Amino acid sequence: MRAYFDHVATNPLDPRVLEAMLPYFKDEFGNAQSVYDLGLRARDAIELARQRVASLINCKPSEIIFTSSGAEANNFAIRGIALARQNRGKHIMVSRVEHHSILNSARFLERSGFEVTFLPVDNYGMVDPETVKKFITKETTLISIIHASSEVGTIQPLKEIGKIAKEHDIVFHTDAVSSTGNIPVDVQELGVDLLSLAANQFYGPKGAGALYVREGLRIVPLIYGGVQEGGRRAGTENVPAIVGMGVAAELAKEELIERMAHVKGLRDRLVVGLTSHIEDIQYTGHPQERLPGHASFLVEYIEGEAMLLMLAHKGIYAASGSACSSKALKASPVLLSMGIPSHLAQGSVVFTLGKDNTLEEVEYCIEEFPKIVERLREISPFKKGWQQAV
Amino acid sequence: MRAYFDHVATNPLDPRVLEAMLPYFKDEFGNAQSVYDLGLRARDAIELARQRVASLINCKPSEIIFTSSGAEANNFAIRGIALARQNRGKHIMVSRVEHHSILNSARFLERSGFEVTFLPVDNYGMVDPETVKKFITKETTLISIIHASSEVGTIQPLKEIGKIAKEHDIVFHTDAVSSTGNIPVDVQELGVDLLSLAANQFYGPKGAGALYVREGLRIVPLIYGGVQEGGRRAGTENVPAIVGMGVAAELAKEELIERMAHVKGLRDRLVVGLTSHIEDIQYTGHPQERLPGHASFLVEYIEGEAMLLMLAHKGIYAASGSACSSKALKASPVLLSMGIPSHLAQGSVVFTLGKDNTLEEVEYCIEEFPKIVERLREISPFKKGWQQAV
Amino acid sequence: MYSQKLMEHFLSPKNVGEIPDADGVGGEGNPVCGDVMKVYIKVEDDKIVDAKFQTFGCGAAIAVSSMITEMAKGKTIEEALKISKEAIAEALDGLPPQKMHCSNLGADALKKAIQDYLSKRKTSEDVN
Amino acid sequence: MYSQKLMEHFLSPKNVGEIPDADGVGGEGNPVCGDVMKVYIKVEDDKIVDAKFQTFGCGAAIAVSSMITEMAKGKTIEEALKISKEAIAEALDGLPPQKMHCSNLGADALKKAIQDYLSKRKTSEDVN
Ligand SMILES: Cc1ncc(COP(=O)(O)O)c(C=O)c1O
Ligand SMILES: Cc1ncc(COP(=O)(O)O)c(C=O)c1O
Repeated sequence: MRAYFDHVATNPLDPRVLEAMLPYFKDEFGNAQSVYDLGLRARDAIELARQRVASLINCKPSEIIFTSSGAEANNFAIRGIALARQNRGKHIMVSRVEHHSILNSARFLERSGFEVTFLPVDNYGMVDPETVKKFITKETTLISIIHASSEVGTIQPLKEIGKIAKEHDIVFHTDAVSSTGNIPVDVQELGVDLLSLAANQFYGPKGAGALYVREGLRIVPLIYGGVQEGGRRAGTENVPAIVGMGVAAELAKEELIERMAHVKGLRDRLVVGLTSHIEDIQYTGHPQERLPGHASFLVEYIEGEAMLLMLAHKGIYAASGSACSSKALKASPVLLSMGIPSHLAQGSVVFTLGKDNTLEEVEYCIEEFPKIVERLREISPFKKGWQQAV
Repeated sequence: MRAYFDHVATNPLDPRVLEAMLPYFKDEFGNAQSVYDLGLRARDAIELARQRVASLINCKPSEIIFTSSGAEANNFAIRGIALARQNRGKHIMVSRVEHHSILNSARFLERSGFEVTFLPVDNYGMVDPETVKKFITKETTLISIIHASSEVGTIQPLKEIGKIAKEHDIVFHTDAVSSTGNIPVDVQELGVDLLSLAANQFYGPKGAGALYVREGLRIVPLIYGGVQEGGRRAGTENVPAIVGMGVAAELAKEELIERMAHVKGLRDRLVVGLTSHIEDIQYTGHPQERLPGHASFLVEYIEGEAMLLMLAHKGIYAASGSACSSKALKASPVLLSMGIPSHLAQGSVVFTLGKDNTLEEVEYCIEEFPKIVERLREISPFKKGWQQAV
Repeated sequence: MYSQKLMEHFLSPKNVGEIPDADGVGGEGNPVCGDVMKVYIKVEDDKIVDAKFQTFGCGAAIAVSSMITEMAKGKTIEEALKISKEAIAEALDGLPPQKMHCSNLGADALKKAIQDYLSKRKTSEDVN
Repeated sequence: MYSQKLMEHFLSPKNVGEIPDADGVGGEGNPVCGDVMKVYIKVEDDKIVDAKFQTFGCGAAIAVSSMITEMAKGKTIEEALKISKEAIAEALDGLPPQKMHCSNLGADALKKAIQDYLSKRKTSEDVN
C-alpha cells in the first residue's frame, strides 16, 4: 500500500488541473505580451487565473501578483515593503516560527541596516498579540506572521495582530503558503495587507505562487524587467503554471468545506490511533487551532530521518523536523523556539493528510508506524529512557 | 497558412520535451528535498537536467543554478555580484542594448548607491571593447553585456570584452537568453563568469531559466530561504520545468548545427525576398555577426503595431520595437541607442525563425508582407516621404 | 485587447485618403511619438458631406481615424465639434486604457480640420 | 541518496543490541546533535570475536553501526583500530557528503570500545 502523508512538502497535481494546463504547453504557447491573437489568448488565460486566485482569498484581481513560488512571494513581500517604507523607519518584526524564506529575508535586511525583531512564541508555537504590541517602535514599518505553521500546524491569531498593526500604521504580511486552499483564507477578514500563497499546496502546479498586495500599497519589485504583472514582477509569464494555479484555486474554493472535513476526520483518527499505540509520544502544536489535515509528533528515543526511511519502506510518506532529515543538519528552529529540547526535536515526525487519502491508508499507518517505532527503539541506546546516555 | 516568426518572444514547446515532463506532473510529484524515494527520484531528475544544461554551455553541473526565468537570472546576476563585491567597489557597467531586466536591475543599484555606466553602441548595436576599457575605474566590479540582441540580432564581441574584464579582475556576466540553444555558447570560450539563459528560448518550457556562476565566485542570493540550489536560490523546485529544460538543452546541443543551418537559410531568403520587394526598408543590426534566424527591419512611413496586426490577420506572427507595440509606449531603447531616429524606430518589425519553420512559410510571408506594407502606406500621410509631415 | 469592431475598422478602414479640394484639413500627432493623423473635410451648408483621413500609427489609431471620419460625415459643424474621445472609444466598443490617447488624437485632428475650415471661411468672407 | 547496500544495513542491521559482559564499551555522539552510537566488543586472544551496537540516529548512522560491527568482528585489536571512516563509507558503497560525520562517529565509537578494553586489560594486568 502507498500512503502519501506529506502534503505539506508538496501536493500531487490534480488531474483536472493538468488537463487545463495542457493546451498551453501545446498550441497556445504564445508570449502573453505579444499583440497578436496567440499572445492575447495567453493574456486572457492569465487574467482568468488571476480572477480565480483573487476569488479564493477574497481580493481584487489587480491585487494579485504572480510569482514562481511561495519563497519568492515571501522574499518579495518582506524586502519589497521594507525598502518601499524605509524612509518611515527601518524596524520590522517576524515571528520565530516563520519559514526559512521569511527568516532569511529578514536576516538579509538585518545585514543591510534594518533592525529585526524575531518574536517569541509559546509552547504551541503561537505568537501572543500582546507580545507583538510590546515590541512595536516608532520605526516599525512591517510585521510578518505565518498563517499556519507547516511544522506543527498551529494557526496564528492573525486578526488580533492585524488590528494592532493597523492601529500603528504598520503594514501586515502573512505567509499563508501552507494554509491557502486548505482552510478559509480571506484577506479582508484576516486584515492583512499582503499574503503569500503557492499553488502546489492546493493541488496546483509547482512553479506557481502569488503575492496579494493591497491596492494602493507601494512595493519595490524583487525581479525587475519588463511590464509583466504591472511592472512589479518581470519575466515571461509561465502561462501553463498560472492557468493551473487558477483552476486549482477554483477547485479549492468549491471543495474547501468537503476537503477540510475529510482530512480532519482522517487526521483525528490517526492521532488517536498513534498516541494510543505508542508510548512516550507527544502531539506538537496547538491541539485545536491547527490545520485540519496536520498531525505532528515527537517520538522519544529515536530519530526522525530513520523513521521517515522506514515509513517510506512501507510506502508511507511523511516529514520530520529532525537535524538529520534536513540538508542544513540543524534541528527545526520552529521546534526549538517552542521550547522543545534538541534531543526531543530529533524525534519529530509530521503526517499531513490530503483530499485523496483514505481511511484504509490511515489504518495501515496506525498498524505499521508503531512497529517501526518499536524496531528503532530496539536499536536505540535510549530505549529505556533518556538517562541511558553515553 | 500560419507562420510563427516570433521565436524571440517565445518558442513552442518541443513535444519531446513535454513528453519528458509529463511523468513529473503525475506520479513523480515528490518534493525534491524529501528524503524518501519519491523525493530522491525528483532530485535525481533535477541533477540529470543540471548535467544537460551544463553540457550545453560547457560548464560543471555544480555551476548551474536553476531560476524561474531569464529575467530572474539577470536580476540575480547583476544584483548578486554587485552586492557580493561591494567592498571592493561600487561601479558596474552594462551596455545600452541590454534587456530591461538588466537595465532596470542596474537602475535599482544606482538608486541604492552604486554607480552605473551605460555603455554606448555603434550603429549595429555593437559594443566596442575599447569603449569598455575606457570606462573602467578602480571601483569597477562587474561588467554585463548581452550576448545577442533579441531586437536586432547583433552578437557582441564577448571574448574581447571578457579578456579586458579578466585583466582588470572584473567579474563578467552575459545575458545569453536569446542566444543559448540557438548558437554555440561555451562559457570557457566566451570567458564569462556568469551567464543567464532561459529554456523557452530553445523549445523548453516557460518558467525555467538558469544562471551559470563560475566555481568559487560568491554571489548574494536573490531569493532567500531553504537549501535548494545549494542555498543560493530558494523555493520548491519546479521539477517538471527543470526536467523539460534539461531535455530541451540536450536536444539543442544535438541538433544545433542542423537548426542553425536551417534557420539561416530561411532567414537569408526572407531578407532577400523582403528587401527586394519593398522600397525604403532597412535591415537593422549587424549584417553578419547576428543570430542566424534573426531578421529585423525598419519599414519607413508606417508603424510597427499596425504591421504586426495585419501580419497576424494573415497568420504571420512577428515582433516590433515600436512604441505602440510595447506596453510601456516607448520606442525600443535598443533602437534609439543605435542612433535610429524615433520616427524610423516606429517602423520596426522583427521576424525570428525557428527549427520548425518551412520555406513555404517564408515564401508566403514574402508574398503577403509587401502587400501589407503597401496597404499601410496607402493610409499613411507619409507615403511619399517623411517631408509630408503635418 | 482590441474589440472586434475596432479590428474591422482597422483591417478595412473607411474613408482612407486625401480630399484634394478639401474645405478643411487638420493634422495632429508626431511620428516621434508614434501616431500622426490627418483629417480632410468637405463642407456644404455647414454640414460635413465628406471626410477622409491619412494616418501613421497603430491599429487603434487607424481604427479611430476610420471611425471619426464616419461619425463626422453628415453632421453639422457644430455637432461634429462635440464628438468626444469617449464617444469614439465607445463607438469602437472600447479602447484599451493605454490606447485612449489615440482617440484623443482623432478628436483633435477633426477639430483642427473644422477650425481650418472655419478660419478659411472667415478669410473668404472677409475677402468678399 | 543512499546506496542499496546502505539501505540494506539500515533496514536489516546486523549486530543490534548490548553485550552484557562486554570486554569493551565505547560511546560517541550526543542526542542534541542527532546521533549517538554505542559499540560493545568481546575480545579473545586480542581478536574481536563479537561486536554489537546501539544507535540513536539517522539511516546512515544505523547502517554505519551495522557495518562497523561487521567489519570489526574477526579482526585483531590492531587491525580494528585501523578501520578508517573512508573504509566504512566505501564498504557501504558510499555516503552522501553531509552524512560522512556518521562514519566518523562509528569509527570513533569502535576506537573507544577498544580503548576501554585495553584500559580494562591494563588494569586487570596491573592487578594480577
Ligand atoms: C536577451 C533577453 N534577456 C532576457 C530576457 C528575459 O527572459 P525571460 O522572459 O525568460 O524572463 C529575454 C526575453 O526574451 C531576452 O530576450
Ligand atoms: C509556510 C511556508 N512558507 C513558505 C514556503 C515556501 O514555498 P515554496 O516552496 O513554494 O517556495 C513553504 C513551503 O512549503 C511553506 O510551507
